[in-house]
Amino acid sequence: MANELLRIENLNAWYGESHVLHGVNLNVAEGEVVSLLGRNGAGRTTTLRAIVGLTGRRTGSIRIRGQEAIAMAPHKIARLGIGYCPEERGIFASLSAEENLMLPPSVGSGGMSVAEIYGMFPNLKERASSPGTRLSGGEQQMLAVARILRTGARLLLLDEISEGLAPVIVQKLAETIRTLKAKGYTIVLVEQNFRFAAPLADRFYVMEHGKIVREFAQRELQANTAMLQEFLGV
Amino acid sequence: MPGEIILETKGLTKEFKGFVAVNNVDLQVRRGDIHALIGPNGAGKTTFFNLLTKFLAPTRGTITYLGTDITHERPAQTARRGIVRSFQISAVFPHMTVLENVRAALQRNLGTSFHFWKPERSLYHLHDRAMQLLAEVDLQNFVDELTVNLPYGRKRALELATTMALEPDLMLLDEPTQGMGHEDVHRVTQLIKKVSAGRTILMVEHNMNVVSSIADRITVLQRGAVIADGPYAEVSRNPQVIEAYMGSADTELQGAH
Amino acid sequence: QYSGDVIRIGIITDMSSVYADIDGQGGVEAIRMAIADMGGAINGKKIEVLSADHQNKPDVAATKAREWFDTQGLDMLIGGTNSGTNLAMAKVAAEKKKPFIAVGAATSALTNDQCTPYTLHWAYDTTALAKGTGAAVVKQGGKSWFFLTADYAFGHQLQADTTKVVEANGGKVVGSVRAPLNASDFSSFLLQAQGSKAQILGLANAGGDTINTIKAANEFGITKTMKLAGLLVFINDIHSLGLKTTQNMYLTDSWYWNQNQETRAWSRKFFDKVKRMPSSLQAADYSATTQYLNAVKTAGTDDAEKVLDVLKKAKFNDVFMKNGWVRGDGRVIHDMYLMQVKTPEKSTEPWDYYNVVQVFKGEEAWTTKAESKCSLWK
Amino acid sequence: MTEIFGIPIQAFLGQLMLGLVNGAFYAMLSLGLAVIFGLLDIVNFAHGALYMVGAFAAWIMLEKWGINYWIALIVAPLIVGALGVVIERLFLKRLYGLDPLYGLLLTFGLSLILEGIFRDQYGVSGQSYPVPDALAGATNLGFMVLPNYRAWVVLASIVICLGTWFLIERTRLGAYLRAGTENAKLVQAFGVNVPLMVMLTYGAGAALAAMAGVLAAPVIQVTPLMGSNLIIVVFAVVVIGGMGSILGSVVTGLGLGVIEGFTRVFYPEASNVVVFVIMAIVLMLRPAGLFGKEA
Amino acid sequence: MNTTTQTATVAPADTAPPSSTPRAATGISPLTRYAYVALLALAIVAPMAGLYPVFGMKLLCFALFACAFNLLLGFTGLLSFGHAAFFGMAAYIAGWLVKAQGWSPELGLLAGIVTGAVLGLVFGLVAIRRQGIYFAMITLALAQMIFFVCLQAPFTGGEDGLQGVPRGTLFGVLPLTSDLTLYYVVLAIFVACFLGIIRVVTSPFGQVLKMIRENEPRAISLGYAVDKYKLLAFVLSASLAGLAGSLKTIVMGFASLTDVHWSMSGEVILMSLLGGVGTFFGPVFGAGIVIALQNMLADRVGAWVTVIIGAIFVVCVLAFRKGAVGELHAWLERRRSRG
Ligand SMILES: Nc1ncnc2c1ncn2[C@@H]1O[C@H](COP(=O)(O)OP(=O)(O)OP(=O)(O)O)[C@@H](O)[C@H]1O
Ligand SMILES: Nc1ncnc2c1ncn2[C@@H]1O[C@H](COP(=O)(O)OP(=O)(O)OP(=O)(O)O)[C@@H](O)[C@H]1O
Ligand SMILES: [Mg+2]
Ligand SMILES: [Mg+2]
Repeated sequence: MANELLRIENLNAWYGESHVLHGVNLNVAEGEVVSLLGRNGAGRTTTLRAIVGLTGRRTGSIRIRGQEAIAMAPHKIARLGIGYCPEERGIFASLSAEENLMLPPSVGSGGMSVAEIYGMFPNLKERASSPGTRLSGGEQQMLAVARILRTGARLLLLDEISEGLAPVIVQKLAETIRTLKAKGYTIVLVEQNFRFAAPLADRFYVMEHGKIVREFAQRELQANTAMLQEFLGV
Repeated sequence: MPGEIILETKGLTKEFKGFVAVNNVDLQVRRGDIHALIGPNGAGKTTFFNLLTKFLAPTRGTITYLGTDITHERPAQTARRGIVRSFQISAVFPHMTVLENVRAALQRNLGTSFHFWKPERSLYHLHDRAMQLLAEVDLQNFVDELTVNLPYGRKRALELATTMALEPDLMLLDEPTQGMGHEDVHRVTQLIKKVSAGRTILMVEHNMNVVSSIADRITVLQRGAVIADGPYAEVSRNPQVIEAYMGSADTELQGAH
Repeated sequence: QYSGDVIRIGIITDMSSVYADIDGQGGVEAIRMAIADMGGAINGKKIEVLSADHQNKPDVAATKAREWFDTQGLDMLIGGTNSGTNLAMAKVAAEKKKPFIAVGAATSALTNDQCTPYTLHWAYDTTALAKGTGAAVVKQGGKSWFFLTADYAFGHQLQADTTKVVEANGGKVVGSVRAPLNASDFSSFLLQAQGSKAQILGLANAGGDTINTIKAANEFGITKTMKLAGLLVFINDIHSLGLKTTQNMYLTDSWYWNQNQETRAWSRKFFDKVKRMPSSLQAADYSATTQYLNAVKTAGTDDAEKVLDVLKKAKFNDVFMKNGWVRGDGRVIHDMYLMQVKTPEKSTEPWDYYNVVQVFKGEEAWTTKAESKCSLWK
Repeated sequence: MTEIFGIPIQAFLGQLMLGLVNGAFYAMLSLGLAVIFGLLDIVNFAHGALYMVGAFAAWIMLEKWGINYWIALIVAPLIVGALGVVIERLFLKRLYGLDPLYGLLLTFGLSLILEGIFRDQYGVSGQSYPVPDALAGATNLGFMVLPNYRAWVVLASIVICLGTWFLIERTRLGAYLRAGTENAKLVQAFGVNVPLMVMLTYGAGAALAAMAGVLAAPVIQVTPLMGSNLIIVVFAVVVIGGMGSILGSVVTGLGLGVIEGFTRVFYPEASNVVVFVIMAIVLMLRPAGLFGKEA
Repeated sequence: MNTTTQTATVAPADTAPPSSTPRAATGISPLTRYAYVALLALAIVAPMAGLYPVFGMKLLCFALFACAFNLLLGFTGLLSFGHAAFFGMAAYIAGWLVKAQGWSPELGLLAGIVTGAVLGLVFGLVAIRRQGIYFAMITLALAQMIFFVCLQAPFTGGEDGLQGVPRGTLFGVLPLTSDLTLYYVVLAIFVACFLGIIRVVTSPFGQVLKMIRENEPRAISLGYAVDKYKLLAFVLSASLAGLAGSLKTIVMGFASLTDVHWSMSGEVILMSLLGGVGTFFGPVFGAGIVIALQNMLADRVGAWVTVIIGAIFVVCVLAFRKGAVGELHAWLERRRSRG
């Protein structure tokens, strides 16, 4: 196996009093695309948020390129080369679309150029000077993804990025992920839209009640349909 | 009577600082239909909804509901006419129980909502109806649960029950299955089908499985303007729609999800 | 003979807010000095003092007063600064039939339409201030006046009283402007005053407003063309403004520490304790306590009616006043003084601020019987 | 003589000038409030107290150590800024994510504490701060004699306001600030050191208030109550302006200063309430304020 | 007035664990009801047992004021920083009518209520369209305007205050000169208002207020004209504040600028916060503490009184946001859910 980029061991996380993650274990190798599957509320979003330090209390171990990040402040974690695209998109109303795009500081070299991004999402170019939250739902989703492609982060945590997008854009996103993978990016994909994630991911984890309950590789996909039926109703 | 035009817009237009988000839209919704509104991102679907529910004022054009011009009414007025909208994000009263959430909607038609001297007891007779509505969406076991504690899909179901409590003639649903797991998508789709009996539904939805399985009629918006309108089978073969919305890969409006 | 076997004096004043400097803790200290000078006891009965901060809230003052009378066996109450609190306390004292000595209140209502048989008004009031400054300044040559008036009852009253006196003495009021309370910037009003070309700028305001007006008047060079006459200015105000800004200003007060040997001696004792020279009110606190205790001694009891009887017949001679006496309406009659603020060069030591320009003898300073609405004095 | 609205043009221009001076203070204070509100979502009730502390700091420096005005103009804001940093670390930090009303209440409490301490130490009749020699005297502008110091106040405040505006609206740091206002956590997850930024912003807001305090010291008496008298008017300014934009608070501040100035001439009795009356009218017509974004 | 909604007994396995947020109380539990009866009994015998009646009355007036304020903050979610205006203006109007116009005390109180209501309506119309801190700042500014009006208007007596208001004879039969008689009258008014507030909160109208507090856009989309509901809540709260103010005038015999000053608005916030915002009894408790504290501090600490009040504010906000009664509720809740 290639270099291990992310290793999570026995991760527990809380929102206030409520205990959401109960000992998550997972690892991601450099250049891999990994998808987290699960029902609503299984804890996939929380796992991503815990990695970047956005939950309340968390315990266990999160190693990024071998470096322990469990006690780090979020901004330090990001600077290890992580790009996070949140489920709720997190577009800023007081910034224009373009300012939103330019907001995250670079955390690594080799990020996409603005021209490339606009090539990929022409809507954004057209609405560049519009206030961020005046964009349509889908446009905001594009912006949220585009924003972290610019920063040069090599580990991307993408939460429900195909949500609310027209089929034509969803296709385009899938292509983008393939391109990124080809360029050697590492991606953790959280998707409700199984048909979107299925062909893209090298490996899958299935979550239930804040724990990883299954793990399998792309080639085992066929063999696991029954199980997925049970867990996800797919 | 079914088939009658319940809602009609004529030349409806919304401009934002020179940017035309909704462009001269003529739309007719027939009583009893499930009418889907689709279109690429930024086509103006949400904006159009906002115009119908008065969260935005149109730049031009008129909205007629059952023959009455409602273009310049206030949001609450429109709601009282029976045009009720569910939100793209889940909208519930988190620290009220499931029952209280539905009762909140039932209470409105009682006309005692300004009666600050009446005891809460005067609302208890609404509980039967509330239970009935909750049963319709399979929430009868959660009646006394605080709403925050419900899982996402159930919250959407509750929202639907609450919306139905308002006895809407016309329900506006903005991406009702967004963010749901497959199970929930299926359940909510069936739910919509179920509650559509005797009502009219206008919905925005990107999930073509949902649209294809329940929509009677589809309108496609692009750049604020209507590019196609008609029954599913017809619209799904329209090359302009395929080009604008579907992308070239599939030749039919296949499920995006 | 003595209720509760002690003689209990209370003072309720502002200890934490706008008027804390001119009375406050210093006032309490002055009362303690008076008790100490009495030997701490009369006929073997201990003298005690209670003090409270009314925070300029009449309801706090009234509740406290009531509680002291009802539960602490208070024999006499001294009211510190702030007219509102004093009027409220006067009502309580009258209801409880105990002597109340208003020291720091400016309102002449205490001995006018709201007089009671139990209220004595000790140091000064608005009428005296108006009469003093108004008459004297005209006599000094300040014939034409412009008023800068605080826009509430106190200011209006002060302006009206002063106007009467100015006109009666042959002066003339050429204009006035009403400035709202706490209007931190007065330059605009001063510009209007300057436009009037009057000789005297009468300041019918108090506290922070007066101070800020004087400051701005200096800055805009108005003091070059007009003389200021402060109608209610205390030595602490002058102290904080400094002589450079206040020089040559006229003001009226009931007392000044640097008047003679006796006042100086007492004031230095006070200074040792408080690190500030006494204001006229603090001296009046001392005086009121002393005279009350003298009366208790004479009467041989702390019974309110008997002590008041003695007080109302007595002549007061102490560091604060000479030959003072209580008039039928409760007004304590004594001399008042018109002062002019020294120039910095003339001042020889810290707190050496005034020249006494004129003395108003006894009755001439106060309300006349004709003007009075007090039913007790008819 | 030419007249405008029945008053001589000289007097008119004179009053306009004075209005601008007061407006300059409103502008500087509402600016600091807007910056703090923007990033921390806290209505800083302690702003008036910090302004007062700034003025006192200058006075104490002069009185105790003979430090002159120009140095105080730099040092006092630094000291108060540091105090702001301490306040943020000790108290405000614990309120993030809660209802913004708690921030209002906490800073209200803080302002009572600060005011009380200064009352106890320095009494209430206040202290006098002399006009610095370089700015002493007055210039005859023809229509009025304008004290040089007041002209300086207007100039200084305009420079400060424009500088702040530029920093926030036109720089990258400003973009972080604005984004942090909406979702600090997310901005931090992008790699920006938000806690530091928030702390420094409160410090900077406090420093702005203190600078206004130093500028005010020679004009009005330095008293513990000088801030609380002003802060409510500044709140009204902020409501009228709408906190929508930095520039909005500056323009509103100056404008209201002028309007208030003219009220003092035409109808002085109302000059204390005119700002509130304007506020009521503006809110009836535009609930979000003049520059506020419609919610 | 029992509540319908007991804590969930059926929590199906697939739901999340109950959240830590306590339920907003919609009604009165039996335990609480016994506590209220006991407290009332205590209040009835207190003057016999040495409570100083004037202090007791003052406390009740402020408790009523705090309850009125809390009706708005605790049960509608609107922080008014201008309640002193209703309290103070009503105190003046009632005082003036009773003193100068010779009105009877009950008419004076009625006038106080009307004053509060009218002012509340005016404030409400201006402020209600803004939320949160804007609302707070607007009410503060409007109240400041009322302060200046009271300062300058001739009938208020400016800085001297409106003094010497007679207590009069209630309904022409019951002379109020005795402290003890008046105490029981005040107590009766207070109890009536307290029960009234509970009724308002649990009424159909109260339910709508709760919806607004929970999720305002949702309430709008259900067809409630929320501004009107908020306005009514504001007017109710202002009327009660007016009643408290005029009652205070009758009790103390005067009205003064303190009553309309913004620090009074701050005080009433402190009372609610200290006792527990959104609880019925909290404001009463908080008023008791603040009034007692003011009374005690008055003799002892001088300038430090503001510092102490400020420190209490800070500590409350940092450590006891739920207030004393709120913390008690939370503690009971925790015990119940554990037991
Ligand atoms: N901010 C929060 N506070 C408290 N509980 C939360 C919070 N966010 C999520 N939860 C709870 O944590 C659990 C896991 O949520 P999470 O968002 O990680 O699920 P998910 O697998 O991403 O599902 P979804 O498809 O809904 O996004 C859920 O039970 C949810 O109710
Ligand atoms: N308030 C506004 N100000 C400026 N532009 C706006 C505003 N609201 C919407 N727009 C623009 O109008 C267009 C239509 O937006 P709308 O939200 O209606 O799209 P939509 O069809 O709902 O898209 P999606 O499927 O992505 O949700 C978009 O380009 C958006 O940027
Ligand atoms: Mg998720
Ligand atoms: Mg949309």
